[in-house]
Amino acid sequence: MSEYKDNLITKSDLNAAVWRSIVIQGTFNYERYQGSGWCAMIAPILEKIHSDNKNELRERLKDNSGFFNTQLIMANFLLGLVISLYEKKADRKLINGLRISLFGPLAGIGDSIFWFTLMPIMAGICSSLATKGNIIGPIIYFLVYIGVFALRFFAIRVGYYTGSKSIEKLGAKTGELSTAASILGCTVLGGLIATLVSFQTKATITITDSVSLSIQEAFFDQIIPNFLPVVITILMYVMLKKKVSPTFLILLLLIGSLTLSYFGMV
Amino acid sequence: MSEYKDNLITKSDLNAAVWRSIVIQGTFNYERYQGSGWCAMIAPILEKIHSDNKNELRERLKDNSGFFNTQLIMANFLLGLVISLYEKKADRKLINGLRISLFGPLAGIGDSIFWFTLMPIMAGICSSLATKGNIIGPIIYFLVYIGVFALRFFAIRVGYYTGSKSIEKLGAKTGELSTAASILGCTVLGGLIATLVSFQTKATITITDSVSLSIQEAFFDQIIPNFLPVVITILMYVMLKKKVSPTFLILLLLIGSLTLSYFGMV
Amino acid sequence: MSEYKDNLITKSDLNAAVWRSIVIQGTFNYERYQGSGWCAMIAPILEKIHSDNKNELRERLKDNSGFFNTQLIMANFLLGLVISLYEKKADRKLINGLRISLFGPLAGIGDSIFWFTLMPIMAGICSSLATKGNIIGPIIYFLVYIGVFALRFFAIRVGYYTGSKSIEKLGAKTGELSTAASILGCTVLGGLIATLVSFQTKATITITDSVSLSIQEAFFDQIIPNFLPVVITILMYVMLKKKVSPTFLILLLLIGSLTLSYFGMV
Amino acid sequence: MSITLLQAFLLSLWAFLSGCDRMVEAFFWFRPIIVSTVVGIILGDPVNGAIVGGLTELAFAGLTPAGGAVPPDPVVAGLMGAVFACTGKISPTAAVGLALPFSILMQYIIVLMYMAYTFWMRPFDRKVEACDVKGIVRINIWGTLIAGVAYFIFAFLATYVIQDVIQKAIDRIPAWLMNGFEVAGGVMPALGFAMLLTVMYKTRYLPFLIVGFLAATYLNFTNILPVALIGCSIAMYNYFFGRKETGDNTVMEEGESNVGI
Amino acid sequence: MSITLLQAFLLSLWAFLSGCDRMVEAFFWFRPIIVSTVVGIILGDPVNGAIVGGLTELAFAGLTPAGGAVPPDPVVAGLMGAVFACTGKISPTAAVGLALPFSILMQYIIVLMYMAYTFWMRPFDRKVEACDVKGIVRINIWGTLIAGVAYFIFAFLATYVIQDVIQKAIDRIPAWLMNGFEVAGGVMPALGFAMLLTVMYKTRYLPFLIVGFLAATYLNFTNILPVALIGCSIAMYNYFFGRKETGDNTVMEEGESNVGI
Amino acid sequence: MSITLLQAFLLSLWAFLSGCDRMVEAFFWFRPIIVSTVVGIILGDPVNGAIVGGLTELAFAGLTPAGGAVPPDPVVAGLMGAVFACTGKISPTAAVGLALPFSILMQYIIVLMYMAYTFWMRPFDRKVEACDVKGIVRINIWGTLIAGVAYFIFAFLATYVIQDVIQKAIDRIPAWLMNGFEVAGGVMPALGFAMLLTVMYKTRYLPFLIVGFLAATYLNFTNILPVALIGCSIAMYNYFFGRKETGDNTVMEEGESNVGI
Ligand SMILES: OC[C@H]1O[C@H](O)[C@@H](O)[C@@H](O)[C@@H]1O
Ligand SMILES: OC[C@H]1O[C@H](O)[C@@H](O)[C@@H](O)[C@@H]1O
Ligand SMILES: OC[C@H]1O[C@H](O)[C@@H](O)[C@@H](O)[C@@H]1O
Repeated sequence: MSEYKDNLITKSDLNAAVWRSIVIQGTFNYERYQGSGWCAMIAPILEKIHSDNKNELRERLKDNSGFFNTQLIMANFLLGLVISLYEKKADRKLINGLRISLFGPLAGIGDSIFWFTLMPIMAGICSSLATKGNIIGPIIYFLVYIGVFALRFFAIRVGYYTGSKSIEKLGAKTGELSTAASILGCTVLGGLIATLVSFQTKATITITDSVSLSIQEAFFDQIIPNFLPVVITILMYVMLKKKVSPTFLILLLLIGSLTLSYFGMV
Repeated sequence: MSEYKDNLITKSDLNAAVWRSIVIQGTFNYERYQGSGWCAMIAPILEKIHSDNKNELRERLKDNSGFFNTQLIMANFLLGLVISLYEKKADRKLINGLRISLFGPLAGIGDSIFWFTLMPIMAGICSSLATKGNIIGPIIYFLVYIGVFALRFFAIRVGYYTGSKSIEKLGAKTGELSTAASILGCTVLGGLIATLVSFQTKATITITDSVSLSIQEAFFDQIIPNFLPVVITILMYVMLKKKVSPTFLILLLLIGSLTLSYFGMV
Repeated sequence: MSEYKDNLITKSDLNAAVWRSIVIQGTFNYERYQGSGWCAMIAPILEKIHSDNKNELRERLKDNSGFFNTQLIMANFLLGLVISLYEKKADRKLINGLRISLFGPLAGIGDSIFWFTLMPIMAGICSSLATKGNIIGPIIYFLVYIGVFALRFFAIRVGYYTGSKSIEKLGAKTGELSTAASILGCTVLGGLIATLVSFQTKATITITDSVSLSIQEAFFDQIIPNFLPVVITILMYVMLKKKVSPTFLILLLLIGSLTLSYFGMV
Repeated sequence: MSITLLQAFLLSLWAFLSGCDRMVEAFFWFRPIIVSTVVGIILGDPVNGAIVGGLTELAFAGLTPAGGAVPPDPVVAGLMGAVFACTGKISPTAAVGLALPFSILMQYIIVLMYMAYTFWMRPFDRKVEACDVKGIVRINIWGTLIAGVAYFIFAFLATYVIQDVIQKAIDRIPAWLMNGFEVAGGVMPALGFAMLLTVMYKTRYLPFLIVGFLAATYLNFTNILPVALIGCSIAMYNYFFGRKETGDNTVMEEGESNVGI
Repeated sequence: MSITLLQAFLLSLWAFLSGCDRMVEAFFWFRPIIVSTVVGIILGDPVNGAIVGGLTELAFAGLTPAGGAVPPDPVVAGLMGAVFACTGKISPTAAVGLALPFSILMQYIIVLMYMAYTFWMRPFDRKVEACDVKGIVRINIWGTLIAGVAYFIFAFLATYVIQDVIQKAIDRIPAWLMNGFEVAGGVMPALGFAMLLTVMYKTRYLPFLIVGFLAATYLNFTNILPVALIGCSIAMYNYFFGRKETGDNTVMEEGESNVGI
Repeated sequence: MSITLLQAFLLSLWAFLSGCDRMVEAFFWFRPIIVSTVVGIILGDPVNGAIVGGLTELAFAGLTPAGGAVPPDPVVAGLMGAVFACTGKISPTAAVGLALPFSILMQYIIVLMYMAYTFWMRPFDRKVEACDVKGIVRINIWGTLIAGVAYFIFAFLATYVIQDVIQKAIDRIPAWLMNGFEVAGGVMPALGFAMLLTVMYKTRYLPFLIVGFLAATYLNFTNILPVALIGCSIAMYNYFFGRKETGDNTVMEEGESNVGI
C-alpha cells in the first residue's frame, strides 16, 4: 500500500474510475464498440497526469479513443495496468500497443468466466428456486451480481500492481491464461449446447396402419442424445462463417420453427 | 490440379488403381498377406512408367511383391504416395523402405478408425433399428459403407499430393498420428470390452437352506461391473502372448462355455 | 540372483530385516517418529558389515537413529537400497542424504497407494459382503492384507537390486513417480470426500402454513450434490492451515453435531 | 385483468432502469429473472413473475452479447413474459414463448441504435480534440439514459397503449403458432453459441467442446457447474502440466480473432 | 417350413456374392446385418431376417480380421442365423447362438484356404518374373471368385442338402447346449479383443483402455459413439497440447510390432 | 445379555493382539472389519459382528494415520461397536455411532502414549552409543507390547468393569444424542481428509481432486475402484505423455513438505 504515497494517482482516483466504468458501454456503437466509453474511464486520470501540458493530454486522449472491446471486469484490470504504466512514464507506443494487444485475450478470459460459466451456473441454481415460485432465487442472483460488480474495484487494483511489476512476464502468462480460459470456455460451451439448445422432431414414419416409428426416438436418439441441437448449432456456425448475417439466421430459425410447427413436425 | 498436366500418370490411372484395389485381398495368404494383391494394384502403373525398360520394370515389380498388409483405405493412400515418388524418380530403395515402414503404422491408424470405431458405432445405430424389424437399419449401413468405399478415391489423391510435397514432414507426423490413432483405438477397445464381451456366472453359495448368495451380484459386481469380461480378455491376452494358438483358444472358450452351461453355472 | 554369491549380506539377512520391520513403529513417538524403529531394522545388518570396527559401527548406528517416517512397504524398499549402498562402500554422507531425501516422497507414493486407494477399495468390496452378515468379507480382507505384508519381502529385494544399478536415474524417476502417486492420491481423495464424508441438513424454511422448503434439496443440492461435505472439508483444511489443533477440531465437530442434532437441524 | 395507467407507468419506469443496465451491463438487474420478478411485484403477482423469470432466464442463459453481439432482448423477454403470465390466463411456459417475438423486435431496435450511435462519434472526436474531459464522460451518461428511454417507450406502448390489440391477437393465436414460438425459443441459443464459436473455435479446442457436450449429455445435473468444474480441471492440468507455449504470438493471434467480431 | 431348391440356389448365390466381399472387404455387404436381411427377403420373412441380422451384427462387431486374423465367419453367421429364424420356430436370439458352430466351422475353412493360397505364390512369382502385368491382376480376381465358390458350396450343403439332418439335430438339442452356445457367442469377442491387444497394447496405452472401459461401464448409451468421442478428444488433446515426440523411431517401433501379426 | 468374565478376558486378549497390530500396522487385523467380526465370534453372534464391522470399516476408511496423524481409534471403534450390537438390543447403525466417543477417547490415550514414548529416546540413544544392537531391537518389541497392554486394560474396563454403568447410560440416552453421534461419525472423515490435504495439497493437484469428486458424485458405483482407476489413468497419461520435469528439486520439495507432519 506504500506505493500510493509518492504517486500522483490515489486510491480514490482508482475508485472514481470504477464508478465511471459503469457507463463504458454508454455509447456502444459499431464503429468503436467500447472505445468512447474507455476514453471516458481514463480521461480524468490523464488530465491529472498531464495537467501541465495540454498538447500531450490531447495526444493521449486520442490514443485512447479508438476501437476497444473487452469484458467489463477485465476493462478495469486493464485500466489499472495502463495507469501504472503512464505513471512510470513508459513509452507511449508501448502502452498503446499493449492495450490493443491485450483487450482481445482479456475479453476471451473474462467472457469465458463471466458469460459462459458464471451466468449459466447462476441461471441453473436460481431458476430452479424461481420456477418453484420462490423469490429467494432472484434475490440470490441479484446479490451475487452486486458482488461481481464489486470485483471491479479489486480488478483495477490487481492491474495497477501487476503493472508495477514486470510486463514481459505478463505477456507470456496472458498466452497461457488465454489458453486456459479457452479450454474452460469451450468445455462449458459444449455443455451449454447440450443443455440449453432444445430441438426435437415429432415426425413419425408409418410402418403399418397401427404401428408407427418416432424418428426422434428410433433414429436421432440412437445416434446420440442431443444430436439435432448439435447439428443445428454446427449449421449456424457454418453459415456464419460463410458471412450469412445473424439477422437473417434469426429469421430463418423463427420461420423454420413456425413452419415445422404448422406441419406438426416439432 | 495443374499437377496432372505434365505428368505421366493421369486421373483415370489413379481411378483404375482404386478399382483394382477391390481385389487387393483376392489371394490373401499366410506367406505374403496382401503382398500379391498390392502388386496387382501397382503393376499397370509401373508398366506405364517403365514402358521402355523391361528389366527396370521387373525389378520394380519384384520390389512390390513381398509381404504387405495394411488397412484398405490406407493402402490406397499409400499407393498414391508411392506413385508420386516413382514419378519423381526418387531413389528405389527409399521408396521401398518408406512403403515397408509405413504400412504398419497406417494399418494401426486405419484399423483404429474403421474397424474399431466406425464399425461398432454403425453396428450400434443400425442394429437398434434392425432388431426392431426395421429394414432401414441395414439400408443405412449399406449406404454408409458404399461411402466408405468411395473414400478410396479420395485417399489415393491425398497420398498422391502429399507425396508431391515433403516426405520428411510426413515421417514425423505419422508418428504423432499413429499415437493419436492408438489413443482412439485403445479407448474404443476398452469400451468394446465392456459392451460386447458378455459373461456372467449364475453360480450361488448356499448360506442356509432358504438363503443363497449370487456370486455374480455379491462378489463380482461388487468389485466392478463387467469384471469377468475384463478378466477373460486379459487371460486370452496372456495366453496369446505365451504363443497359445487362437484356434485352441476358440475351442477352449466353446468347450468351457458348454461345460459351465451343463453344470448350470452360466 | 548371482549377486548374492560374493556379497556379505545374504538372502536370509534381508528376510530377517523384514521380520524386524514388523516393529518399526514399536516405539513411535513425536520426537523421532519411526526413527528408533528404523534403527532396529538396520542395526544387525550394520553389525555384520562393520563387525571389525566398533567405532565405525557406532557412527553408522547414529546416522540411522534420527527422525524417520515413511510408508511401511516403502521402508523395506529403502532398506534394501541403503544396504546395497553400504555394501558398495558408498560415501556415508551420500547414503544418509539419500535416505533422508527419499523417505518423504516414498511416503507420498506408498500412502497414496496403500492408505488412500487400496484401503477404501477393500473397505468397499468387503464391507458390502460384511454388512449382509457374510463372514467371507472379513476373510477376504484378512487374506489380502497378509498378501500386502508379504510385499515387504519383495520390496526389500527391489530396493536392493535398484541400488545395485544406477542411483542418479532413481532420483529423477522418484520425482515423476511422486507426481504420479500424488495424482492418484488426490483423485481418490476427491472421491473419498464425496463418498465418505456425509452431512445433510434437515432444516426447512416455512413458506406458508402447509408448505415448507427443505434447504438441503432446494438449495444445497441445487448447487451440487455433496456440497456441504466439501465445504466442511475445506473449512477443516483452512483451520488446520491456521494452526488450529486437530484435537480441538474433533471436539468442534462432535459438539457441533450434537448441538445441531439437538435443534433438529441434522 | 388489464393494466392500469399507474401500473403501466411503473412498468415503464422499471423498463427504463433495467434498459439502462442492459445497455451498460453493470448490475445485471436487466436479466429476465430479476426483470420478471419485479414486474410480478408491480402487477401484484410476484409468484408468477418469479416463475416466468426463472424459465426465461434458463432459455436466455445462452444468448449472451459476448463479442459485441446483440441477442434477443432479455429485458423485453422478461417484461412481456411476466406481463402475459400475470395478466392473462396464459401459462408461464406459453408466456415465455409469446414474449419471444417482442424480444426479437427489441433486438432489432438495439441494432439500429448501435448504428445510430455511430454518428455520435463525430461530436465525441471533437470533444477529444478540445480536451473536454467532462464532456467525454457526460456523452456516455447521456448515451445510457437515451437507451433507457427507448425501453421506457417500448414498454409503455406494449403494455398499455396497444395492450388490447395484443390481447386480442393472443386470444386468436392458433396452437401451432404458440408451439412454433416455443420451439423457436428453444432453438435460438444455437445461433448464440454459433456466434461464440466463430470467436472461440479453433480445431485444437474441439476436444473440450466434445467433452463438455458429453458430460452435459450423460451426467444428470441441475446446473452447468460440474461441466465448468471439468473444464476448469482440464485448463488447470494443461496450465500446470502441459507443454509450455512460446506465448507471444499466441497472444496476438487470439487478440486479432477477437477484434474481428 | 423347409427350403425349396430355388430358394437354396438363391441363398447360395447370395453366399457367393457376400463370400467374395468377405474375402476382399470391399463393400461390406458381407456383414451379418446385410447378409441376414437379404436372406430374410429370399425366404419371404425380411422382418425376422433384419432382427437376426441386427443381433448378429452386435455380437460380431468385436470379431474383426484386423491384422490378418480370421474371426468366426460373419457371412455364415448371418446366413445360418437368418435361415434358422425364418424357417424354424426358433427365436431370433436362439438362432444367433445356433449359428455360432457353423460360423466357427467356416472360420477354419478360411484358415485352410489362406494356407492353400500360399502355394499360389509360386506361379505368382513366375508372372512377376515374366512381367505379366495382366496375369498378376487376373490371379487376384480368380482368388476372389474361388473364395466365393467355397461359400456357395457351404451354403448349398448347409441349407439344402443336409437341411433335414440339421433340423432333426436342432429338435433334439437340450436346453443347456443351446444356452452354452449363446454363452460362447457372448464370450467369443474376448478373444478378438485380446488379439487386437497383442497388436496395439503398450503400457503407455493402458490409461486409454481403462478410460474407455469405465466410460462404457458407467455411461448409459446406445452405441459406442460417445466412447469414440472421448477417445477422439484425448487423442486430439495429446496431438495439440501434448509433449512433442521425436517421431522417427516411434514410426519404426510401431511399424515392426504391426508387421509381426 | 451381559458379558461374562471369560468373555471379557477373551475380548481383552483380542484387544491386546489387535492393539499391538494397530501400533505397528503390520497385519491389519486391527481394522474394524476384522476386530468386530472376531468380537462377534467371541460373543457368539458373528453375523452382527460382521455387520457392525462392515459399517465401521466404511466409516473409518477415511480416517488414516498417514503422515503420523492419530485418527479416532479403529480397534476400539470395532470392539465397542460389536459389543453394543451383540449384547444390547441396539441396531448395528446405532452401535457404530455409540462406539464413536470411546474411539475418540482411545485416540487421546494414543496421543499421550506417543508423547510418553519420547522419553524412551534417552535410553535408546544410550544403547546406540553402546552399540547394543540386540537392545535396540528389543526396545521396539517392548514398545509394541506395552501398547497392546494399554488396549487390554481399556477393553477390560469398558466391557467388564464398568459395563453396567455404560448399559445404564445407553438406556437413558435420548434420540437426539444418538443421532448426534451418528452425524458426528459421518462428518468426522472431513477432518481426516483435511489433514491429508495439508500434506498433499498443492494448487496444481486441484484438478485431480475435482475430477475425483465429480466422478464419485455422478457415477453410481459400489466402491472407490473406478475413481482409483481414473486417477491411475491420469497419472499414467501424465507419466508417459506429459511434460518431463527437471526432477531433482521436485524430490526435495515434496520430501520437505512431507517431513513437516
Ligand atoms: O505417511 C507415512 C507414514 O506415517 C506414519 O508413520 C504411519 O501412519 C504410516 O502408516 C504412514 O505410511
Ligand atoms: O466480448 C467482449 C465484450 O463484448 C461486448 O462489449 C459486450 O458484450 C461485453 O459483455 C463482452 O464482454
Ligand atoms: O490390420 C491391417 C489389415 O489386416 C488384414 O489385411 C485385414 O484384416 C484388413 O482388414 C486389416 O485392415
